[in-house]
Amino acid sequence: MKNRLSGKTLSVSRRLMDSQGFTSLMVVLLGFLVGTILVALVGRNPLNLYKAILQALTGYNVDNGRMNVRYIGETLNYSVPFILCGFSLAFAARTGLFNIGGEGQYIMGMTVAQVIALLGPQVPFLHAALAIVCATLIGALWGGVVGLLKARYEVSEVVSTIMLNYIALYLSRIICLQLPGATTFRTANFPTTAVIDNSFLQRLTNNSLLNSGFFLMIIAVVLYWFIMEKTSLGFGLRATGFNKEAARNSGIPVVKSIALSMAFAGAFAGLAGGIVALGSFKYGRVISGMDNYGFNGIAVALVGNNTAIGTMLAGFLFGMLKNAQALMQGKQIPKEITFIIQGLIVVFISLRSALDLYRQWNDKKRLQKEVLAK
Amino acid sequence: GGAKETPVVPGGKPTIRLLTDATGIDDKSFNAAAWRGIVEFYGDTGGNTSRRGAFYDVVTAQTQDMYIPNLKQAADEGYDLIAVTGFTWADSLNEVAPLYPDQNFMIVDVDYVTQPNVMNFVYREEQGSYLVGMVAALQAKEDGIANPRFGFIGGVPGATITKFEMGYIQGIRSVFPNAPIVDYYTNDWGKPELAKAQAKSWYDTGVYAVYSAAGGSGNGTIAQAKEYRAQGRNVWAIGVDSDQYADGLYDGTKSSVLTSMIKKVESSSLYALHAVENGTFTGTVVAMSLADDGVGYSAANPELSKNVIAQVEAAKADIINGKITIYGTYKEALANNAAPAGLSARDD
Amino acid sequence: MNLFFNAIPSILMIVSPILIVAIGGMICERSGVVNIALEGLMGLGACATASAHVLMETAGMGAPSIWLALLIGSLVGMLFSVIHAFASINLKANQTISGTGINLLADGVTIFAAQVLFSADRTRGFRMGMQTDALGIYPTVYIAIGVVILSWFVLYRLPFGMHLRACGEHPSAADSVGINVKGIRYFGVLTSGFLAGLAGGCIVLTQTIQYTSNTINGRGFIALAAVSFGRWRPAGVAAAALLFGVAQALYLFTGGIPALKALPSEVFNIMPYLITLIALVVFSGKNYAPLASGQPYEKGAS
Amino acid sequence: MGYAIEMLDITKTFPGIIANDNITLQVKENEVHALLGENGAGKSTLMSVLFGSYSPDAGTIRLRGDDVKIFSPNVATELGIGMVHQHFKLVHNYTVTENIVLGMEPRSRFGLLDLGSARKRVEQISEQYGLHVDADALVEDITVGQQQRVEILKTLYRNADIIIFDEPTAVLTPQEIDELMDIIRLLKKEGKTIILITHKLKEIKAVADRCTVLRRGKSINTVTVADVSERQLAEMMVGRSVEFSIKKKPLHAGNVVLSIRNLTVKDALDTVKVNDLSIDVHAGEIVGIAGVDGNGQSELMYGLTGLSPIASGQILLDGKDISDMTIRERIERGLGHIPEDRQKHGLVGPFSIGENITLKDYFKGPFSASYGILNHPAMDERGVRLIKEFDIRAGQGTATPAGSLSGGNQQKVIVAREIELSPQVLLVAQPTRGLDVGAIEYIRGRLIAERDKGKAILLISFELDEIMNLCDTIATISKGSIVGIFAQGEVTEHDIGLMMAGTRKNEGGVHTV
Ligand SMILES: Nc1ncnc2c1ncn2[C@@H]1O[C@H](COP(=O)(O)OP(=O)(O)OP(=O)(O)O)[C@@H](O)[C@H]1O
Ligand SMILES: Nc1ncnc2c1ncn2[C@@H]1O[C@H](COP(=O)(O)OP(=O)(O)OP(=O)(O)O)[C@@H](O)[C@H]1O
Ligand SMILES: [Mg+2]
Ligand SMILES: [Mg+2]
Repeated sequence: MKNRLSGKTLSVSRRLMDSQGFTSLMVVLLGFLVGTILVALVGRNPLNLYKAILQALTGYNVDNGRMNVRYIGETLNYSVPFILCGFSLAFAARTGLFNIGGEGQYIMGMTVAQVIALLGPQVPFLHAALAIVCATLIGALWGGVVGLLKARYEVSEVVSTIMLNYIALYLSRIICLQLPGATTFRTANFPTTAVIDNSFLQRLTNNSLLNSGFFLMIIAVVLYWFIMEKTSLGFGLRATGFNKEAARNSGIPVVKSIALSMAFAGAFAGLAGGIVALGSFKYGRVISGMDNYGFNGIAVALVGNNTAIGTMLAGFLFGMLKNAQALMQGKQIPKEITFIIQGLIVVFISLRSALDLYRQWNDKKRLQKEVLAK
Repeated sequence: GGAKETPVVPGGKPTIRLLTDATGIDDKSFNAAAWRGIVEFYGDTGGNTSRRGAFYDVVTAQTQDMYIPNLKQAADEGYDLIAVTGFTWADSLNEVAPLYPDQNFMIVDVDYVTQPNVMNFVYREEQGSYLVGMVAALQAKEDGIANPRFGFIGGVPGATITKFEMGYIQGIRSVFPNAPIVDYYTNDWGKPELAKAQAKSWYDTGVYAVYSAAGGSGNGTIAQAKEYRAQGRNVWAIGVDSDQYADGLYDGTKSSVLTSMIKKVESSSLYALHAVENGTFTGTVVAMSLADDGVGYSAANPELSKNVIAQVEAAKADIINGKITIYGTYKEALANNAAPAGLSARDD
Repeated sequence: MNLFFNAIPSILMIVSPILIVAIGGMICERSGVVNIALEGLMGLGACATASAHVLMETAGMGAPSIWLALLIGSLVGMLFSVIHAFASINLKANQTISGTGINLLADGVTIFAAQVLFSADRTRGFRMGMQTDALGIYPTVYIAIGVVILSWFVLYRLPFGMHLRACGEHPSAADSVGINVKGIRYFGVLTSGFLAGLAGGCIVLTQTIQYTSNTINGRGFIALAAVSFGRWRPAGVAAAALLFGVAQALYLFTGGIPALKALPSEVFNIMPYLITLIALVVFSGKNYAPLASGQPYEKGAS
Repeated sequence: MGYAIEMLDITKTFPGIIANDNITLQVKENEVHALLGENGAGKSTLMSVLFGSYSPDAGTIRLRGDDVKIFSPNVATELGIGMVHQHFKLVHNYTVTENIVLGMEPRSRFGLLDLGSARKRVEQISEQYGLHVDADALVEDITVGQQQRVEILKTLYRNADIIIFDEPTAVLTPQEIDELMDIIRLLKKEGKTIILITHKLKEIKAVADRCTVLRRGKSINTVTVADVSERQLAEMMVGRSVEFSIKKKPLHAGNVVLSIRNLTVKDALDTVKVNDLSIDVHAGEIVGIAGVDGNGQSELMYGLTGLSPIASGQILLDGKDISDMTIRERIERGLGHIPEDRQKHGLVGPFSIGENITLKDYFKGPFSASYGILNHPAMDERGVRLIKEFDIRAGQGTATPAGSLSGGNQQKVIVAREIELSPQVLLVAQPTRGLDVGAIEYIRGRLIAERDKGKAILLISFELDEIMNLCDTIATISKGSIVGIFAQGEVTEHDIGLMMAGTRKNEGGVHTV
């Protein structure tokens, strides 16, 4: 934001208004407010909504006063793919690309992780690591292709990612149906060397599904922040995102940047696919529909404003809502409420720009007063 | 184990939670049927679910990675019975059930969750499908069609759907031993437009009835049959899972759904709930067949001739008393020359 | 070949709604606003159409019910597009944000509405949707053709169309000659909302018997692709949608070929997407997108 | 004769800035009234108020004695006020006719577009005022000068009798400027009232009757042009005395550093834009390329920098052929570039000054340690140093986003970056376009300093003044080829103008088969 009132002390309210984090928070609260009203309108008790959310966040069950940390574990576990798929959109967005292809990249990551899990060398640790690495790489490839098509042939990434999502879905079926023990909905069980469950985390969270993928996600968050803000690579990518022509003129290899950025984006989503495949399941899935983590990643990144921390927090929010959704239904709150809240939050994100407009208008008024007072 | 936290059982009835996959309880298929059984058990109706929340409720899992957490959550919350539907739940249940040995579970469509606290229900869909195949064939004969063709549309191929297809074919062939049969899989439970286009193309080339076991995609078949029947063409759709007569209504009591293969998943929930109530719940496999009234066909369509119904009822008796053998896999059916080669059915 | 000709009505049935919504998306982008909410708006329109039709049909309204329901669906699509218009035109927000928001919102709102109206996760099935004419063609096909021709006529034969295109290319030029850029962009967005609702209605009324959460199934996104592939021109968009439809129905007229039967059946599911992608690469080159599309218009001098 | 327009006590503020501070401007009927002022003096703002694009915070406007409220450009148009904007408001893929009639299209009986009669009307007006343009050409295919005619035709089509020109000559060639002056005179003869915004004193002397000088948002004076000298005008404008001629040491040319041999460059549509062009630039020499816009200057730059691929030929830098190298490799070898379009090619708007200044070497040296980790303090250090050295005016110091700087300061950032890299060869395009006197002086001075340090400079400019003053060697370009090379002082501005004019008949390069 351009702040042309330098030197003047800014009021607290003004400073809050300037902070993206604060506006995001307000937007989230606003989304919940409308959701609450909606719940009340259909004659359900909104308190149950918040009981569910509290339990998803803290594991505390208000109704019987019991604590079960497993719910925290599940919330965190659901957050992992949301956050990583959020980074998939965010990374591309920072280079000026709109990646709707998170879903396809996620599916390919999942698929390849399953392939390696079932066919790879059964060496402890290495097996799972190989599967995860390959999942990340195929995601990178699936995204990188989009970048190449965009950079070389000016094929809109919006269009090509949409196509590649569906191609990934059916390709995944074709591939997984060839895997050992494949029936039409699952493969054989993974060897234990391939799964990434983590007994430490399980113990910590009372046997939730939380697995080593959580650590990978944390590493990814740091990596995302580090690459974007602290490396020359990120510098070049951001420059390309803001002004492709100027970046090119300055010697930044734009074609490479775009392909690379989509590859990184895809890598995050591919990693998500790999983590879900090996962390939440003990067998390969032959999918007949999408998990939608990739699509929801779009909303996650938008709420998180494409920053590392913002996207991570937004991912936690979505993970929490997903966990709360199941708890809510047990309390007779319709599950659609969480979709509506999520949708509203994203719609309300637009209010950020309303705040900008308000700020400008406010400055203008003040200045006019100053000028006319002279 | 057995985190029975709310043993409040007002009125002495057992409590139950139904867990479903993403399609929820309005899938017109096993989820809907399981739910119907539950609602019925408490004396509620579809329109009035006043005891929901107190005795029974449902949680829908948006994605498959929610299965295990949802099972554990239900166990935490303490229900007398936890019900899941469909083979996609089997692995998760197999993992969770031993963690809660005092918790009763039931699963539909699976016979291999062999835990002492899990009741498995399997349905002999091929038997019901045999009957609807027969209905279609007999009705064609009744209508004086010399060499009728029949179609089958599946969703995503697999062993379960193959049972439907094989039973159907054998039912048809019991009437017309050489009847040409075509099949098509949409590979997607939600693409009615593909089913509709395929059904239209078949009806145009002389197919008399199309049986679809394709979830939401099957709606396309019914829609096409409605249009053609409204235009006066003699073609039929065949419903699946529940009686889809009402879905096929296009004019007064005229429905384009000739009959439906009915799979009474409600009897599973009723059976299991009664077992819990009477203290007879055990980890077993309960087979639901024609004999148990677990599967069947619908005779709701008034255009169905009495004569046809009579013959089908006779066949039903023969199936129950074992005079008619029906092969449930494509492999067996092929081996016994009960199905034509070149179909898209899969046995795994 | 015969099989192909027999499949034409089905292909047209599949193509028509995609074409209608794609033309909406095209007009919207031509006015300078990208609308990725098409998918959600279609869902809202489809849900509204199905609900209205069921209710009116039950109430005993005859044939007009279909048309009235279609209108209601279109209006609902238009109504929700106001959110997108307001956010991207008045608030100058990032247009992908409000679009994504509407897509998410539509998932919840449609099912929620069905819950309220029918106590179920889907609308009740209606008795009779649209019916074909003597040629086996649905009215939606004629609607789609009408929409294409009308869009061409408005864009290229009316002064208004010239204004609209100018707003997508160079809004400040349009503004400087007294064209109401905001107004025109509102028109663009609302038209796309209307057409998306209409297309959603066309889908339920011709392809199935009720609205479910799966009814739209990505077709709004396919339409976005068709706009780009069709180079933002009515005829091009029509060709793109047609290509996609033919590829979708490929199985119907090639499925009988034994060599193809040996392939995994998923290959046929992949075809429409793969063919579209390849076509995009083959016909790539200059970027035909309206220059100012996707950018908020800031009024200002200089 | 009365006043056509009176703007009385106009005040207009923008966040943080009083763009117009109590300005009064009175324009007589049928005069050419110049509005003179440095960049940011408030000229455009004042005219935007007159044209209804902005509403003033205070003040009144009178049209021929009557108070008017001009709250939108539509009202201005209805009142007979037309404006030729500084940045043309033309839709690039519309034809000339379509652009002219846009918003006021002739309609046939059924309300349909009637482009046929639109075209006739356009041709009739262009005939009347001698403004010849191809009515059917797409605007993106015609030269900048022609585009300006389209803008003028737009106002005439709308029957404007008061026409505002906002810096109309900034983008024109000398010949085009002369033609524009003729057009303005003709318009005056036809009874129009003209307001002409410009920085260029010569033009004011050439056509204006009176002149109002603005400085920092205030009106300084209104004078009759015939009564004042250029120097007096300039001093009124900047508020101090100014130096006109450039001081330069004699040429000490060294070896050939940049040698362009038979270079051919095609554009995206495969049209030859640079045709078999050859020229050498020596160390310590400024070579200027004069020519009419659209004769391949931009493409020559693109080809040299690597922004466009070349079709054939060689580019030798210090004897080494760089024509197959990437942009970055060329930069590494010592090729600097001050681009023509500073917003598009020069700067990353949201990046800070510090980041923009290291845009070409951020991945090296002190800015990126090993493993590619950025060293922000080093960037800031350089930023602070260059801000001081180049007198860049920025509110938040090195952290200021480049996009929020004024045009002149943006250009200084670019110049600072390029000079800091100390390239052997500096490619410079339109370095002072749109800048004010102070900034122009500064930037020209820096270029000469580089030359004196022994750098080779290739300069492209549409301003003959600049070429004549700065360059040691002057080449004229036409249809993508060099048509003459002279040493400074060998030729007059007039000669070069003629040489360029000689190529005017069929512009736009040569089409291949
Ligand atoms: N839209 C705007 N928002 C904020 N400030 C503005 C805006 N337009 C102009 N200004 C400010 O008003 C001042 C006057 O600008 P204006 O464009 O009128 O100057 P000018 O004399 O036309 O300059 P130039 O010679 O560069 O065209 C500028 O310095 C600028 O800071
Ligand atoms: N639309 C706008 N919104 C906000 N600020 C603006 C706008 N347009 C211009 N400005 C501000 O006005 C200032 C001057 O801009 P402008 O381009 O007119 O420079 P200038 O006064 O002509 O300077 P120079 O002489 O260096 O060219 C800049 O600081 C810029 O931030
Ligand atoms: Mg300026
Ligand atoms: Mg100006």
